Parts: sequence; C-alpha cells; structure tokens
Amino acid sequence: MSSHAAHVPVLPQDSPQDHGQASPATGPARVRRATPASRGAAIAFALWVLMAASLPWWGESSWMREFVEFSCYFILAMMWNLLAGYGGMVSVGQQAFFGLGGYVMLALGNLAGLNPFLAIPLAAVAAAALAVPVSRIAFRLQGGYFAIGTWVIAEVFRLTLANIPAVGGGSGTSLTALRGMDRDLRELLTYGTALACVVLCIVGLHVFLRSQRGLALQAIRDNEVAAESQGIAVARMKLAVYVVAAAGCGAAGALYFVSNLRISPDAAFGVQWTAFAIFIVVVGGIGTLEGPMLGAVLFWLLNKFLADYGTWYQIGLGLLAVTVVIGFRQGLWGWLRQRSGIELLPTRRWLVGEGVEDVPRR
Amino acid sequence: AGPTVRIGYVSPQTGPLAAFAEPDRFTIEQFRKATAGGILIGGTRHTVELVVKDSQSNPNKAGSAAADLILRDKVDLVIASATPATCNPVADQCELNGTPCITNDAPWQPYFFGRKGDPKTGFEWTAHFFWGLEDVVGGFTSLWGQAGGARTVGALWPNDEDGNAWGDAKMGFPPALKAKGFKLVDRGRFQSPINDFSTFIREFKQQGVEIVTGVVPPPDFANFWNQAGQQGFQPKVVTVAKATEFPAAVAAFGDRAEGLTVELMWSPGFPYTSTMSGLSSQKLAEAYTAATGRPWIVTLGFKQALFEVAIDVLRRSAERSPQAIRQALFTTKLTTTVGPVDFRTGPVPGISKTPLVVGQWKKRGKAMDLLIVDNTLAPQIPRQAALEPVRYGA
Amino acid sequence: MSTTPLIQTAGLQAGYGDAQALFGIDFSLDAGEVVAVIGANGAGKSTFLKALTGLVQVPEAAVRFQGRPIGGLPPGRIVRQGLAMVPEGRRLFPSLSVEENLRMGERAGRAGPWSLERLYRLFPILRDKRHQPGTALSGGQQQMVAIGRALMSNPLALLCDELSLGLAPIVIREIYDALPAIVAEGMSVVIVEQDVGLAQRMSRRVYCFQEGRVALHGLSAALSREQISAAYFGV
Amino acid sequence: MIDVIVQGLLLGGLYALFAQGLSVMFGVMRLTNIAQGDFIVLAAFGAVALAPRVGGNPLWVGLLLVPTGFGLGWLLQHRLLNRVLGKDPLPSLVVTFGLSIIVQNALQELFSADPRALDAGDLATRSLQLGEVSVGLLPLLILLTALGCTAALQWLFTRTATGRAFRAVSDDRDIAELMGLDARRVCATATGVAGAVIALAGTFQALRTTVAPSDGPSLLLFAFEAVIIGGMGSMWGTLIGALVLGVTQQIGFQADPGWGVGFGHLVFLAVLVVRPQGLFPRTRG
Amino acid sequence: MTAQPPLLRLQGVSKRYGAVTVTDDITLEVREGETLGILGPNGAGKTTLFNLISGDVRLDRGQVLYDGRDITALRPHQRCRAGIGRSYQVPQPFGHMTVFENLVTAACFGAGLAERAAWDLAQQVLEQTGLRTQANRPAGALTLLDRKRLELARALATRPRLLLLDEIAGGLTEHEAQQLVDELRRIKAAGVTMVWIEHVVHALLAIADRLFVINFGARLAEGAPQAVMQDADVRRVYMGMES
Ligand SMILES: Nc1ncnc2c1ncn2[C@@H]1O[C@H](COP(=O)(O)OP(=O)(O)OP(=O)(O)O)[C@@H](O)[C@H]1O
Ligand SMILES: Nc1ncnc2c1ncn2[C@@H]1O[C@H](COP(=O)(O)OP(=O)(O)OP(=O)(O)O)[C@@H](O)[C@H]1O
Ligand SMILES: [Mg+2]
Ligand SMILES: [Mg+2]
Repeated sequence: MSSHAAHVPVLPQDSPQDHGQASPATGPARVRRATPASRGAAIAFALWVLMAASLPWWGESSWMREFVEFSCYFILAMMWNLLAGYGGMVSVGQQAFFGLGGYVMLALGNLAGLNPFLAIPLAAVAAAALAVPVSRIAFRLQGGYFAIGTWVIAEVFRLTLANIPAVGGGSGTSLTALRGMDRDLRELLTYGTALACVVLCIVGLHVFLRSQRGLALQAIRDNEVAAESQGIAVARMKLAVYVVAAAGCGAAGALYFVSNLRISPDAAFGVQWTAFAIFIVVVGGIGTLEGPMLGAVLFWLLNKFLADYGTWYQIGLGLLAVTVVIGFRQGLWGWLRQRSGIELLPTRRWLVGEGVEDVPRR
Repeated sequence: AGPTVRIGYVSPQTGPLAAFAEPDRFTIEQFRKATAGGILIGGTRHTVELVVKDSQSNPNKAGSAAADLILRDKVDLVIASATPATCNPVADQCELNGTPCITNDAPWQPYFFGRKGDPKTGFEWTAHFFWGLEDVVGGFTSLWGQAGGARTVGALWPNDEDGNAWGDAKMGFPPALKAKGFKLVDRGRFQSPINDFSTFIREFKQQGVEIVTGVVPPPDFANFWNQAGQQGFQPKVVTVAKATEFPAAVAAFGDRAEGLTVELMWSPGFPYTSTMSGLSSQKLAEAYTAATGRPWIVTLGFKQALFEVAIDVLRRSAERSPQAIRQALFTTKLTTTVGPVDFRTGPVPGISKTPLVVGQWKKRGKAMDLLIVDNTLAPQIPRQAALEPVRYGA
Repeated sequence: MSTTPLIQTAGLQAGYGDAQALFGIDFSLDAGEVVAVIGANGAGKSTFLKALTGLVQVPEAAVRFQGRPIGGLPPGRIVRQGLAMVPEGRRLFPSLSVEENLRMGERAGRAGPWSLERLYRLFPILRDKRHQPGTALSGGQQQMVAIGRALMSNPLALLCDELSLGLAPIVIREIYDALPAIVAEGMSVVIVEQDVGLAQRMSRRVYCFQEGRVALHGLSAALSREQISAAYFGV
Repeated sequence: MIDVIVQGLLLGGLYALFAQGLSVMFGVMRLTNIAQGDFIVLAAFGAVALAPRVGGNPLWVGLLLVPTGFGLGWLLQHRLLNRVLGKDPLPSLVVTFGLSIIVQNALQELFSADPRALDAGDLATRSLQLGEVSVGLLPLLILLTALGCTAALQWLFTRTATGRAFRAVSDDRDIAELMGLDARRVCATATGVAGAVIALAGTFQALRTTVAPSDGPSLLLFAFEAVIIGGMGSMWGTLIGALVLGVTQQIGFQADPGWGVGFGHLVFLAVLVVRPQGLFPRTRG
Repeated sequence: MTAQPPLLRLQGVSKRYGAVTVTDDITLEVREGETLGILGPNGAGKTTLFNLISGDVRLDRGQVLYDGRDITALRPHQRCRAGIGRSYQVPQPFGHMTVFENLVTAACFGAGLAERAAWDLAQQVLEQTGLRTQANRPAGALTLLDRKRLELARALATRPRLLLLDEIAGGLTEHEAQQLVDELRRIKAAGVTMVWIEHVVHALLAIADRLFVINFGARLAEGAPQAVMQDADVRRVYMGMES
C-alpha cells in the first residue's frame, strides 16, 4: 500500500536521545483516548450507580439478592477476562481462589468471631497471598496445559479443605456468624458490599487497562519475547495479574458465601464457577471490558428464565458458547462494535492528525 | 379464583444424586391430583401451586434454589429431600428467611448437627423426619448378630456428610460397635470418587474382616466389589448403604449383587398407607411400576410422605401466614407411608424418627428384589425372609 | 511441449476479504522458461503466487495450468499437478527434522530427478543438519530447506518468493548458480525478487507489478533500468 | 509394598489409555481437549448401551467401538474442531469445555445420573496368583492393551508418513496444504485415532468400575497428570507418566485413604516444580 | 574516545545447543558511538550473538559487560532499560496493538518515559521511520516490510544507547535501502552506538566503522571494512569468491 518512497524520512532536528516535540513535517497530531460514545457511557454508568445505590429504598429484597448472586458471577467473569483476555492466561482453576475466599471468610467469621463483612477484604488478601506460591507451579505450564494445571491445583485446594474438620471437612458447614443479625440489615449490607465490589471492579479495571501497565499487559499477550525485550518485566507483570485475579475471585467467593450461608468443598471449588465465568466472557466478547458486562446480563437473563430446564439449560449454555466461538469469535460485543464502530470503554491510544487513518468515529 | 398457597420443592433431579429423585415426577403427579380441588386453610379454599427446583446435586444450587423460592416465588412452605447435601442448605435458607420447611431422607444427625443445631431448642422454622445413626447402627448390628459369629467389621466411609457422620467417633458406628463387641477395621475417610480399593482389601484380608459396612456412592462400591472379587476377598456379610439402595445400581452388578444387605426405610412390605393417594405401600409400589415401567425404589415412600406431611400441615394451619404454618408444622401427628411422623417426640425438637429395617437383595426370577430380613428395631414391619450369607460363585 | 503455455492467467483478480490486491493480471509462463516478477513492496507479487497455488481463492478459469483450469482448487491438488512454491519467509515445519521437512515434498507423489541425495549434494550443510528440527537452523539454512522441500515434489514449475531474502551472498550465489541446472532438468521457474539486477540476469522475461497490475512486461535483456524504475514507482 | 506397586502399575495401565487420546490431540493439533474425560464416559455409556444388543463377551463391544470411536472423532474434528485450531489456545479450550458440558448433560438426559457398568462376567473377578500378590486378570489385560497402544501410536507418529503428516499439519497448515496434504483430513485422522483409543479406554472403564455422566472431569485430570508427568510429546513418556501416577495414588491410599488421589495431584505438582519438562521429555537427534 | 571503556564488551562468550557450539568463545568490544557491522554465512551464529547480548538466550560461558557493568545476570527487560535496544530478524510485533501503541509501549517501558512523553517520542519515531499513516493500524495487519520497519521503529522508541539491528535491509529495493542507510546515518550522528547484522553488504559498508565476521560461531575476521572485505578467508567463506 504505502511504499517507503512516499515517506522520505525528514531529518529530525533532534536526536532520538534528547526527545522534543513531534516533527512538524506532517503537521501536529494529538492522541485521543475517548470517543463520543465513551463520554455518554460514563454518564450512563454514573446514573446506573446512583440508581443501584438507591435500590434498597425502592426495590424488592429479592432483587437485591439476585444482584448479589449476579455480582459474584460478574466479578468472576471480569477477573477471568483480565487473566485470559488480557493476560493470555487461560485458567480453568479460578474456583481455587473463589472457594478459598469463601472458606477464609467463613473461618474468620465462625472460628475467629470476625464480622463476615469485614472478612471479605481479608479473604481477598488471603487469596492474593496464596496466589503467589501457586503461580510458581502454574506458570510452569502454558496454553491448554496451564488451563488444566490450574484445575488440578483447585482440586488440591478442595481436597485440602475437605480434610480440615474445623470447617466441616468434606461435608462443609454453615455460616453461623450472621445468626442473630437482623435480616433487613444483613441484606442491605450484603447488597451494599456487592455493589461496591462491582463498581470497584469496573472502574479499577478500566483505569488499570488505560494505564501503562495495561499497555504492558496487552503487549505480553501479543508477544512475550518482544515484550521482554522492550523493557517490560514480563514475569512480574503476569504474576501481578494472576494475583489481582485471585484477589478478585477470593472477594467474589467470600461475598457469595456470605449471602449463601453454607459452604462445602464441592460447592466452593466446583469447576462450574470458572465455567460460568468463561461463558460470560466468551459470549460477551473476550479481551474487552464491555463484553463481560454484556455477557453477564445475558447470562443473568438466561439463568433467570431457563435455569429450571436443568440439563437442557446446561446443554444450551454449552451450545451457545461453542456457537459463539465458531461463528462470532469476538463475542457479542465484538460483533456489535464491528458493526457500529462504537467504543464505550476505550483503552486505546489513537493518533489523530493529518494523513493518519483508521480512527474510530463513534 | 380464590387465594393461592405456594409450596416450593427442591430435589436433586440431575447430577450424581439424581437416583434419589427418580420418583419425583410420579409423586408430583399424585400430589397434583390430590390437591386439584385446593386446600382449606382457616376455612378458605386455597388453590395449590407447586414450584419445583432442581438442586443439580449441588448444595450450592440447593441453597440458592431455596432462596429463590422464598424471595422470588414467595412460597409459603418449602419442602426438600435426599441427603444432607440437599436438606441442609435448603433448611438453612428457610431458617434465615423465616419460612417453614420440611425435609426428609437424610439421617437426622448430619442434618441437625451438620447445621450446628442446639439440641435443647432445635430450629425455629425447620423440621425433619427420617431415621438416625442409632437406628442404622442398631439395625446393622442386630443383622450381623444373625450372621453366625462374624465379629470383625471393615468400614468404607467416605469423606462426605454421610461418611463423616457414620464414622463419627462420638455419635457414629465406632463407639456402638465397640460396645457390642465388634472389632472395627477403619482405615479412615476416603475421598470419593476413588478408583482403587486394593489398600482397603489388603488390610481387610489381613485383619480377617468378615463383615463389610459403609455408606458408599455407587461407583466406588462397584470398584470395591469387583476388586474384592479379583483379590479373593469374600466377606460373609456386606451391608453398605447408598450404593446398594437403588435397583439400577444393583443391576449393574449382575449376579454378584445377590446377598448384599442394606438398610431399608421403606419397602412395599411396610404396613402403612398413604394419606395422600390412599394407596398401601404394596399398591404404591405397583402403581409406580405401572406408571414408569421401573421397579420400585426406596425413596418412593419418602417422597410420598414428604408431600403427605406438607398437605397435612397446610390443612391444619389456622391461616396462610408463616407463623400459623409453623405452628401447624411443629404439632404434626400423622401416620404416613413411611410410618408415624411427630416432631415433638423426636430425639431433639423438630425431628421425628421413622422406622428402619434391614433388607437383602435376593434373586426372584430374573430380577433382584429387596426383602426385609431384620426387623428388630421395628417389629411392626413384617420380616419377609431370612438372612443368608453372601454366596460366591465357583 | 506444445505451444500452450505452462501457466496462464487472464484478468486474474484476487484479494483478502474486502481488500483486493490483484486487479487483472495477464501472465504466462512457457515450459522451460525462467520468468521474474518484480515490484515494490505490497505490489501483489506474493499474492499472485498464492493465487497460482491455491492459497488465495480465485475463479476457476482465471488460472490455467497446461491449459486446464486450476483456479480455486485446493493447494494439495495443485501441487500434485506439478506446481510447487517456495513461500515467502521460509515457513518450515518446526517439529519435523530437516529430512522430514524435505520428505514432505514427496507427499505430492510425483516422480522426477529430485531426491534427498540430490538435494544434499546441492546444499551439503543440510546433510549435517538432517536430524535437527527445522527451527534449529539459521535463516539461510531454512531457506535452503524450503527450496529443497519444493523441489522434492518434482514440479513442472517452481515458484520462488524472495529467495535471496536474508541470505549470505555466497548462498544467493549458490542458489542462483543452481538455477540453470534446475531449469536444465526441464523445470520452469517463476522468481519473485527484489534485487532487480539479479532478477534480470536470471530470467528470460520480466513482469513488473505495481499496485496489483502489470506495469511493465518484456524480455529481460531488452528492458532498461529507466523503464524498470518508471514501472516501479509509477512515474 | 510390592502389592502396592503392582496394583499401582495395573491402575496406571488404565490411566495410560485415558491419557493417550489427550496426548495425540495435543501432539498433532496443539489442541487441549478438556472433554477428554467426558468422551471416555461417553464411550463407556456407548459400550453399556451396546452390550445387551451384541451379547457375548463385552470385550467384543470394545472392539466394535474402536472403529466407531475413530469415526466419531473424525467427524468431530472435521465438522467442528478444525474451525477452532490456531495459535490462540482459547477457542479450542472453550469449545471442548462446552462439549464437555454438553456431553455430561446429554448423557444425563439420556441415561439419567445412575451409574452404569458393563458386566464383565467372571473376567471382573478372575485373577492370577503371583506369590503374595494377586493380579486381576482384567487389570492385567488393560495394562497389556495400554502397552500395545503405546507402541502402536509411537510407531505411527515417528515412523510413518501419517505421523509426519500429523506433525507437519500441527506446525503450519497452509504450508502443509501446499505440500499436497489436506490439513482438515489429517487433523480429522488424528482425532479419529484419539477417538479409537478413547473407545477402548471407555470400555475398560465400564468393565472395571461403574460410570456416571459426571465422572468425566476426574478422568480428564488423571489423563492430564499422566501426560505432564511423562513429559509431553512422546507416547512412552505418557505411558510411564500414567504408571507413575497409578503407583503414586496407591501409595497415597496406603498412607491415608483421604489423600490417595490428592497425593497423585501433589506428586504431579512436585514434578512440575522439579522437572517442568516432565520425567521423559521428547528428545531428538 | 579510546581512553574510556567500551560501551559493550563480550568476554569469552559461548553458547551450545546440544552438541553444536553456535557461539564459540567470542570476545568483542563495541566503542561508544561506533557502528559495528556483523557478517557471516547463514547459520554462523549472528542472531544468536544478539540473543546473548539482549539476554533473550542465556549464555553458557563468558561475560557480557555493558557500560563498564557486568550485565550477564540481567533479564532482557533490564538490559533494555539499561539502553540496549534490538530488532528481530523475524519481526515480532504486538499484533493486536496499533503501530502507535507498539511504539508507546517501547517508549514507556524501554525508555522509561511517562505517558505524555512517551506519546511524543512515539510520534517522533513514527515520522522518522515513515510509519505515520499506519499509526492506528493493528501491527499484525502490516506487510512484512512494514513490520520490519516497525522493528526498527520500536527499537528506536526505547531510546537505546546501543542499537542491535538484525537484517533490516533484506527485501528492500535499492532506493529503499539507500533511504534506510540515510536514516541510520542520522541515528548514528545522534550518538547512538549500533551493531548491525546484514547480508546486504553494500548497505552495511556504507555506514559501518568496523566489521566483525563470524563463521561457525567463532571470529573469522575483524577490522576496518575495506580490509575485512579484502580478507581471503572472508571472500572465500562469505562471498564465495576464491582469491
Ligand atoms: N493476509 C493478508 N490479509 C490482508 N491483506 C493482505 C494480506 N497479505 C497481503 N495483503 C495485502 O495485499 C497487498 C499485496 O501484498 P503482497 O504480499 O502480495 O505484496 P508483495 O508484492 O509480495 O510485497 P512484498 O515485497 O512486501 O512481499 C498488500 O496491500 C497487502 O497489504
Ligand atoms: N534454539 C536452537 N536450538 C538449536 N540450535 C539452534 C537454535 N537456535 C539457533 N540454532 C543453531 O545455531 C546456529 C546459528 O543460528 P543463528 O540464527 O544465530 O544464525 P545466523 O548467523 O543469524 O544466520 P542467518 O544469517 O541465516 O540468520 C544455526 O546453525 C542454528 O541451527
Ligand atoms: Mg511478498
Ligand atoms: Mg540470523
């Protein structure tokens, strides 16, 4: 298309060593990071947060409960997306941290007498802490083998907790720390925590992905060798992402079992947690922030209306995931974006200036 | 249309525990027939609506299904059955949300202590009827008393709700066996699923085990039983719960199922009649086979009884409010398909115990049938055959 | 051979999805002939070779080989008819050893003068490395394997995409020195080459592509540098 | 102790059959088949459903299933999995994960959650007495089959044109096609081979124990551990990995029945830490 | 210039793959500001030498000294931050990121710049390497040649003191090659030290201060370009000319 001849490089006045303004030859260019749609999205998001925050005053308590469960899936999905969609680490073992978060919360509540709501952040911290040694093992594997390897690790977690009688062993146990708390207060607190987690998750991830670290992460996903040679500490970055994802999953697990009140190794470390996260991300659109949100809403709708169909529902979810991967690799959001050119939560840096092509219009 | 009363029902229709829920469709059909004309509650005729949820054999799902029933479907009464993995989370949710709840088909200790109940006060909203560990211990040991001098028992207890309760050093088998002079060989809780039992078999052979007991998921027991065959381990009596309760699982063993013994909480031989369908146990089993083409199954009786109690509670309730229904629930006194249910007489408040006997699989024509061979604990239920030691082929 | 050209295209159009890369190429290659295709980057040279070998979809009649239409056939069928390509960028099979890579050429199932033995004589270094995986070779060695692999299918026509790219002068010489011998076996060759001088020297005729069209075409010996320069940049 | 090891090796034989399908598909297509365990269960149910119709010795059912497994594998790859191959492992992971869920639930819908088994007749309980140790005839047969499969697959991969085609396609599909291969068919053949082994594995699993629709994942994990312990890429490595896993689990059971399988997992993780390339990685030249 | 220590010094560096020694006890110095050309037959071990300098491959024996410091133990990203930028013979772009983002990444992490400063540098490099019109295009969609150009651009965006270039002139037309040489001259004039592997010898000769020839992983010749090109061994081994 463009032959080199068309752009005879102009002698830069300054050397690459001491850098100054962009060369004026083709006119100044600026960097754009927002789109008209993204400004609208920001306003819509703020409105949504306000509305959600006021829900306890006008909504029904069953809505709050639903939101809490839904937010656990959502956080899991966002974390899995961070890990797989941005970090290139396809894990099938995030239930390890989900379950761990639940158990840490339960142990702190039942055994140490801590308020379970205060235990949620501690559960996240515990999951993060444990992710560090776990990564040493998991990172030995790549690609599909990493996926199953993480699953084995989750199994080890499950077996370990199944052999600890203090938390009920294989049979699991109930969260007694919340007995005696007023039901309305409990529901309000649970809902508030869930909403806070969701907002933190969305805002935090968006800010992170727009930052330099986010850039580094995408570079690593595209080409590890090159990323390393461009000055990116690949190992540290991957570890950081793994740890953050573990913390998020830990928080989601703690939150889930605070609202569910009963835990058992099979329930806490079931692979279905990760399966749902994968479903949400893949159907919504992997490697985007909007995708999992869309996917989570879709999953919630399907679950609400079709979950009673049992096996057929599960078969349907499986088929849908397979179909999306084969037919719309980019997921629902990717497809929408391609058709409409809309960027709601842009993380890119576009160069806007004379002669530069391919800038999103919306 | 008049007011509606809603009942929520949770059971493991899919997943590894699905065998327990096999009679669901049949029983629900009968329930619908029985309540087609509505129920009189406090003098008002209420239309009855049943909302069914699948726990997918997942305690987690069971809990959220119960929460959905209470908060979204706004049911007045929740019922659930089949193993502590279903009953406990459902009951926990009901307790928390102040909804009356009836459960069955899980030994009462794992139900009660697994939920950290207080034996003095019991639970506020949840009641449960089934037998307890003391019954199964009593039944098994009495059966083994018939086995002519066999005193060494090998245990297969997995690390799950049931296995942990059965093997519990305080309330489970170990102290009882000791008291009755049996020698116990217990290698500890195993993690199910387990592919290989040779370490168990080796130990059992070395210690001269003649009786094998446990509460084992079907695939695990199949492994054990095949490997016992391969390694020439031939115990006289094999009384293993769960694995050998279901006809389909037993059919998988072919001839080698003959002589296996198992606790029996209901069978066509039970001398009780359903208050819901009016069928005797024998007739109930026949109706089931006629409707489904399958042999009768032990959980059939408990499904029937669960719905019987639910209808009874609603009928006796003064009005359609949680408090009134709870009041009626805890004052239940009803003789159901599986025997009398009365939550005030139980070992702890809110628990009612039902009779338990022991059965043995015997060949009848081509198929296997489960016949009552020991009724020491419940003499009102007639014995159908004598215990025979397990026979081994040439 | 008769007067039908070995390869002939008429108004060949091809592209990638929405992006058309070739806009009506008329081209012919006679048996025993060496033809060079030159042109600036992105002119469509590689796309042209891919279109001939079935890696890019084209209408059936757009490409004729020995007079038969082969456009749109899967690559495997085309190579079996005797049209082999040395792809741009070597593209060896990393998990096959060098020798196994070479023997992949045999899959076309064509008999002819080229055998492992002959190849090792042409590129002796490959004999030493024959049990190494393809990835363990240097860029230049990989290029040799790529050529060898194509030759092993004993094609009637060999299509070479940027053979000299990344090769030491000695290897370029070796390879181009080998070319007459290869042609002498009755093979026809299309070379895509950036080195215009080399292309002119090695070929009988030259096609110069520019933005997906043939900008210049003629006998190599007859074309002047100025003509070629003009065709290159469209001035 | 000898008994523990012998029983472990016998168990390992079964794991080897579980693992080989995984190994083949990864080796040829870099495709990690998460549904491996569920396919084994599917085969087992196939055997269970077929046995009464065929009658006679259930081993015949296994032999009958082998071509069926090949055919189904072939079709699966040709129609579905070929579309998700590529450098990015994600699409194939998601698709096989989806398949796993579909197979599990479809089996449950068809056969209910009840565990099933193949009646092996007296083969299930016959054994050879070797001194102190009694070796079950069926496990022995399984181990021998695993050995046979390993040898056959290794030969196929390294010595035959088919094997070369497998590897060529795994590296670069376009170029493989340029060499006259039909990549889609080659991949389909590889999955067909995996399917054939899976058919055997499923039949043996149904003979040795019972199978339930939800058993797949644990079988997958055993298969996977065997592949990694052995070192990827060589069939003998996979076999040895499986045997090591079997013995390890036995030792675990001996020490504490709650930790048998878990001990297998731990040893697997330990191998990863100490020798990430596996005990017997593929060596060349 | 000669008084100060060399910017880069390889001290007895060796690397083996299995039984094959691909880098055989090489000792080599590069002075600040100098442009060193590296020549050698295919498979001589040139790229491997770069891999050892950039840290992508660990050496078996020897030492790498940079700016007077022993960097043998440093990871590639640390070496990059210390000022060693490189391009790859087989381009390794961040395929899903735009060309501009590729450069911003290098500027952020290689040059250690803050976001805004990184944008400025990236733009400047875009101009310099003629990639400006492609700035928002995914790097994976570039033609082979533009990818090679991006390799150079990205290395420049790390603001290297030492620039390692692996065959960036291959496939260029004569005219393009001339432009490339001009560009490298400017970079050199700005004080960047360069090591350039190239088979397009005339391009290399146009700029190199010194040549280093490798054969079978070992040094074959070293010295002033004209002298090296006249060397009988070099002519025989590399150019294929008997003299
Ligand atoms: N895989 C592809 N997908 C989309 N467009 C492509 C693809 N490959 C090439 N193109 C486009 O097709 C046009 C012709 O490219 P082609 O590779 O045929 O050029 P070329 O003459 O071989 O150039 P070079 O000298 O750089 O190899 C270019 O505009 C290029 O951008
Ligand atoms: N990962 C590896 N494993 C085994 N051998 C390797 C590996 N990488 C390179 N080699 C061998 O090392 C030698 C030197 O390779 P290198 O890529 O450094 O050559 P080069 O001089 O850059 O060649 P070219 O000019 O063709 O690029 C080659 O013989 C190659 O086969
Ligand atoms: Mg090209
Ligand atoms: Mg090189």
